[in-house]
Amino acid sequence: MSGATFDDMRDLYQEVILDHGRNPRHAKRLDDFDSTAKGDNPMCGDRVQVWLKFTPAGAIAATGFEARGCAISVASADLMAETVQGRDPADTRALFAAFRDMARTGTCPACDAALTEPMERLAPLSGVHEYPSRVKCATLPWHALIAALDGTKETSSE
Amino acid sequence: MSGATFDDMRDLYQEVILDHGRNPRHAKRLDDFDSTAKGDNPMCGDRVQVWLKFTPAGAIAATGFEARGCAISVASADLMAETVQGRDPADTRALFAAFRDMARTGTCPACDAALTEPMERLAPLSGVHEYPSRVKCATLPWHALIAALDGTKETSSE
Amino acid sequence: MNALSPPTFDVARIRRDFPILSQTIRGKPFVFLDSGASAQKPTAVIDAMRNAMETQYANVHRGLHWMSERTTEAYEAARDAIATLMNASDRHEIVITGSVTGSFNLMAHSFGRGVLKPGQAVLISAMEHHSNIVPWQMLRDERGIELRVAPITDAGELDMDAFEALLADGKVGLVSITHMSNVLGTVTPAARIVDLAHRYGAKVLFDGAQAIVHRKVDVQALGCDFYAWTGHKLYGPTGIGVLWGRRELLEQMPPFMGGGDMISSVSFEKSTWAQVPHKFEAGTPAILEGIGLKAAIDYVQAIGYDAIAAHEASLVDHALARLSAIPGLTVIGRAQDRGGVVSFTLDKAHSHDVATLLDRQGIAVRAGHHCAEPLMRRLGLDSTARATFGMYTTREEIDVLADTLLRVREFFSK
Amino acid sequence: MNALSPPTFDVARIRRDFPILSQTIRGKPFVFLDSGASAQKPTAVIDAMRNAMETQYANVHRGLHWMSERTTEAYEAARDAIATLMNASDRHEIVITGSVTGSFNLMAHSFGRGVLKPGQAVLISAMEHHSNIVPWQMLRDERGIELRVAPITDAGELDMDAFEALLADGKVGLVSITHMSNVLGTVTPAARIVDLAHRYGAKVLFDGAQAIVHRKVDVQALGCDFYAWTGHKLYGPTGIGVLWGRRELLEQMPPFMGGGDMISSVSFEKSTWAQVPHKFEAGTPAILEGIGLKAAIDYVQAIGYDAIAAHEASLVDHALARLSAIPGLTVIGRAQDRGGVVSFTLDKAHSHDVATLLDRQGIAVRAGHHCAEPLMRRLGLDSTARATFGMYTTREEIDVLADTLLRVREFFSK
Ligand SMILES: Cc1ncc(COP(=O)(O)O)c(C=O)c1O
Ligand SMILES: Cc1ncc(COP(=O)(O)O)c(C=O)c1O
Repeated sequence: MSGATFDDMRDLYQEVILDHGRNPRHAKRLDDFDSTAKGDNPMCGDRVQVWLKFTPAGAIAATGFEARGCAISVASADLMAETVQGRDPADTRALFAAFRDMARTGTCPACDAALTEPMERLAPLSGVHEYPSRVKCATLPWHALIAALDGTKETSSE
Repeated sequence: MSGATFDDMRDLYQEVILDHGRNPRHAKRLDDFDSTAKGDNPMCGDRVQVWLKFTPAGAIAATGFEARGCAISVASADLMAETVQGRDPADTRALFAAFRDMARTGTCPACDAALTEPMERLAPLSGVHEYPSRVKCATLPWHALIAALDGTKETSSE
Repeated sequence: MNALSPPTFDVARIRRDFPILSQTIRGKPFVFLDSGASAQKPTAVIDAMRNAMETQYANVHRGLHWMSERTTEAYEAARDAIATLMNASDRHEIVITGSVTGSFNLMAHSFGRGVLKPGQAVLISAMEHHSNIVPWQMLRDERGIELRVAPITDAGELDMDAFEALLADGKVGLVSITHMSNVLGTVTPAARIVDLAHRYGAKVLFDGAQAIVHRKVDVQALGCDFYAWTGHKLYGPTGIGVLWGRRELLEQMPPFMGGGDMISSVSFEKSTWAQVPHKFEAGTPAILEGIGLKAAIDYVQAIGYDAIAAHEASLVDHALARLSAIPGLTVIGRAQDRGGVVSFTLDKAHSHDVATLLDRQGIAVRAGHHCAEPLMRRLGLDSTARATFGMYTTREEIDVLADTLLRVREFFSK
Repeated sequence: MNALSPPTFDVARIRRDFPILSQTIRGKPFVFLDSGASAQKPTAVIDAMRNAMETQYANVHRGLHWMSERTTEAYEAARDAIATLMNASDRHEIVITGSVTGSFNLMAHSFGRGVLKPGQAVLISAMEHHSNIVPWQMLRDERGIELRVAPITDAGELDMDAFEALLADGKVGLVSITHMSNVLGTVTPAARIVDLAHRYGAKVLFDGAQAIVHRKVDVQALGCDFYAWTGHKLYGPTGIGVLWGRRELLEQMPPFMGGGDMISSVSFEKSTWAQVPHKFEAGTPAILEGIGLKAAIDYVQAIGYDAIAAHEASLVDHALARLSAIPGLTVIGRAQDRGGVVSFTLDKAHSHDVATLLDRQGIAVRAGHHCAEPLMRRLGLDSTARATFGMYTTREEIDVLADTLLRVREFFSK
């Protein structure tokens, strides 16, 4: 078993993921928030809660989260929090749709110019499409985020 | 398809079986009886009832039956009624055990001299062993007979 | 060979896909006319199951590793194939069970005990298979839900006036009725049944165990609420059955069996259920059977229901013509709309003797009550002999059956 | 290769009987350490099922023709093989179900609703699989039968004092408990459990899903009342499970599912049930699965439980030694008596990440709650990674696992 074998893993566990997984920047409960929702993946035990603060215009001013789960889900939550900053709900939903496509297929057929920049930030997670059972780890925080936008309190990705 | 093909069937449907199946001699309810029992094969719908009259010494004086079923079960009931005539219960049980062996295997390992004569009468039914699902057709009347000897009212061969 | 079958339907080619058909039985070519009890399996099914066990197998759903993921995909592809086969609008409406009997028991427990209320009634017909009778009897005896039985006509068709009358008081919560009788071959008028039932507020569950083998089942076109069938009669493996139900109804129903895979979370105090259909699928599912059933469905779809139905219709016509010409033979069931099932009795011979004599000539038919005792009683019979046809059945096999039956009758008439 | 295994145990030869093991996964040799979820199938099983479908198949029990009779014999031979395997005194004590989950649900319905009385209790343990929890919860919530949970020690063994205390009031009618934990590997002290339970008037049902894979199960020696297991973990097909029960108890129990084959006679007013075990076997059974399971049992018996148990014991010793030496790795469960299951956590990596990294190297382990959420909670964990061994597992595979885990830890420690 040569050291090289672990380079194979970099398709999924890129440096940025390991880093955000280990040291998430947004992994905190917001004391001052407008909406919050929980997400639960009962199949694997991953759990996440997301808090949102909106600007007066209704865009996302701040995102905080608490996650119990694997490196993929924590990194995904953290990259998500970073990327949705300043976006309005419609944009955020479009971004989620694009992200979900990427997580499932490795590509983003619907990505237009507006999505190029944010999707580049999320691109390190694209490797997850090779591991279908891990796709939900990456999308779970997004489900919670959308639930918070919708005003739904709980969501589950089974 | 030549006429010869039906000679194959003679292994099971010997002339004596066709004859007893068509014109059973003992197919009647006894008006004067000491014991009766019903037998039921729910899997195929065969039904038989047996009536017994005993001698003062306890041997079988007369047997009558009513059967709803196939040629094998009717012929078996009729041959049984003929063969058990005059036998005491212990003999009859021994005969049943030997008959059941023959119906299942085609041979009668336990047949001693005392059983030679009655088993020869029942031998036309030995072909049934080649058709396992039909074995119960042949043994059902015997189950009813033994139940009548035992004083049990109903029996079922499943 | 068969003028009525479409030219593309080549029964000789199909037979080559079923290795078992080239056997000899008791020294005679195997004439298998018992597909209604269980159908034979094409090489495609045999290979799919073998191939899974040889190259791609692990437990499904919870595995994070490659083998588990691939096996999950292969197994879940069965659900998609079933949904497409039945034209379900949503793959989550496909519940995989152990057999159609399992589907009926699920319905009796989950819909019967969870949705129906005491005082309501379940309406079945006089020509049901035991698996669509006994679960409802058990429900009746346990929960005080009435069991009503719609009569049939002497031709073996559902008596539609009586059927409507039994619905009239609005107490019937569920009509559970065969889509095709396994004894009479009768195809029931599904659209009218659904229409009447819905008019009086009842849901409709069809027993499609026989029907789906012989014709295209489109649950959206039928308009019914539930539809159940079993894999082994559709050229698939044993150990797998199907229940399709409308999603909103499935969601109202409590689970039937408890265990792994059907839960969302478990604590000793309280457990919560997974979403449909998993709520109804406790434990390790029939993985290999799902893979086999998918192959069977693909095979049936490749041949096409139109071709299969036309071929079988021509077989039935031929069988009815040939058998009716046999003196002393009575065909049981004379419905207008019928599938590839022909039951009959012979005046001089009990049906068990008939079956054994046929078997001696290599011809497999079934004899007995066909798990439909109440129907037998209605017909005044203890048993019938029954020949049932599959897509691989030939006109020549029916000729062999008819010729042999003539001789059987002769044999018993002497 | 393995000094502790008996010399007759040739793992290389055994591996040749399992074609799937020679696959490569993501370009690496396949190291399958997930047999506890479902085992791979030997050629003997694959061939038995294929052979049945190619040469000898029809529906069973009611057919009067040759194919049906031969298939019935082949299927019923599975019941004999199961009876012999478990040393049951009577083949009628073997009930064939769809899975061990099916067996538990049968017990919860039939024994739980038919024999237990409200006010009585069922006693399980803190280390049960969901399939031995949820059916009892459903029974509790529906019928007011109490559910008691015997705690485990920190080593992962049953707390026998607490177990006895929970029996003491005599209300427990059934102890339903694992014979071997699928998470901790713990083998429970069956003889003492039976002894105590019987002393306080409770019957005992063992969940043998894991145990019977690893050691000889003799129900007469164990003295228990019921024993349940599942075919796919014993190298057999999916879609089939087993419930053994004492005949006099099975006879007291009402049927669970209704349908064909489980009846003695049916009328709309009243049906009567077949004798055991058929009373519990509604509908067309898992025919092909029975034939496959029989082949699996024959295969296991030919290798011999002594040899299998010795081989697996040496694998467990080796695994515990190698894994314990990995810094930051915690083995979960330290029972004295244990089988071929090793769960663990790594300090720097979540078990899902561990499983994915191992998978990338061709190593299949399971990660999650293993359908034992309450046990996870007891252990203060969300999930573990779990390596499980079959008769085909090698010492070298465990070395590959340990070496790779060292690298995984390194990878996540940077
Ligand atoms: C101890 C134990 N009990 C029960 C089960 C459930 O088995 P199945 O899913 O085959 O019903 C399993 C395996 O998943 C198990 O390991
Ligand atoms: C109409 C009908 N319903 C139900 C069944 C029961 O099917 P299974 O035994 O596969 O559960 C059958 C076949 O036996 C059938 O023909």
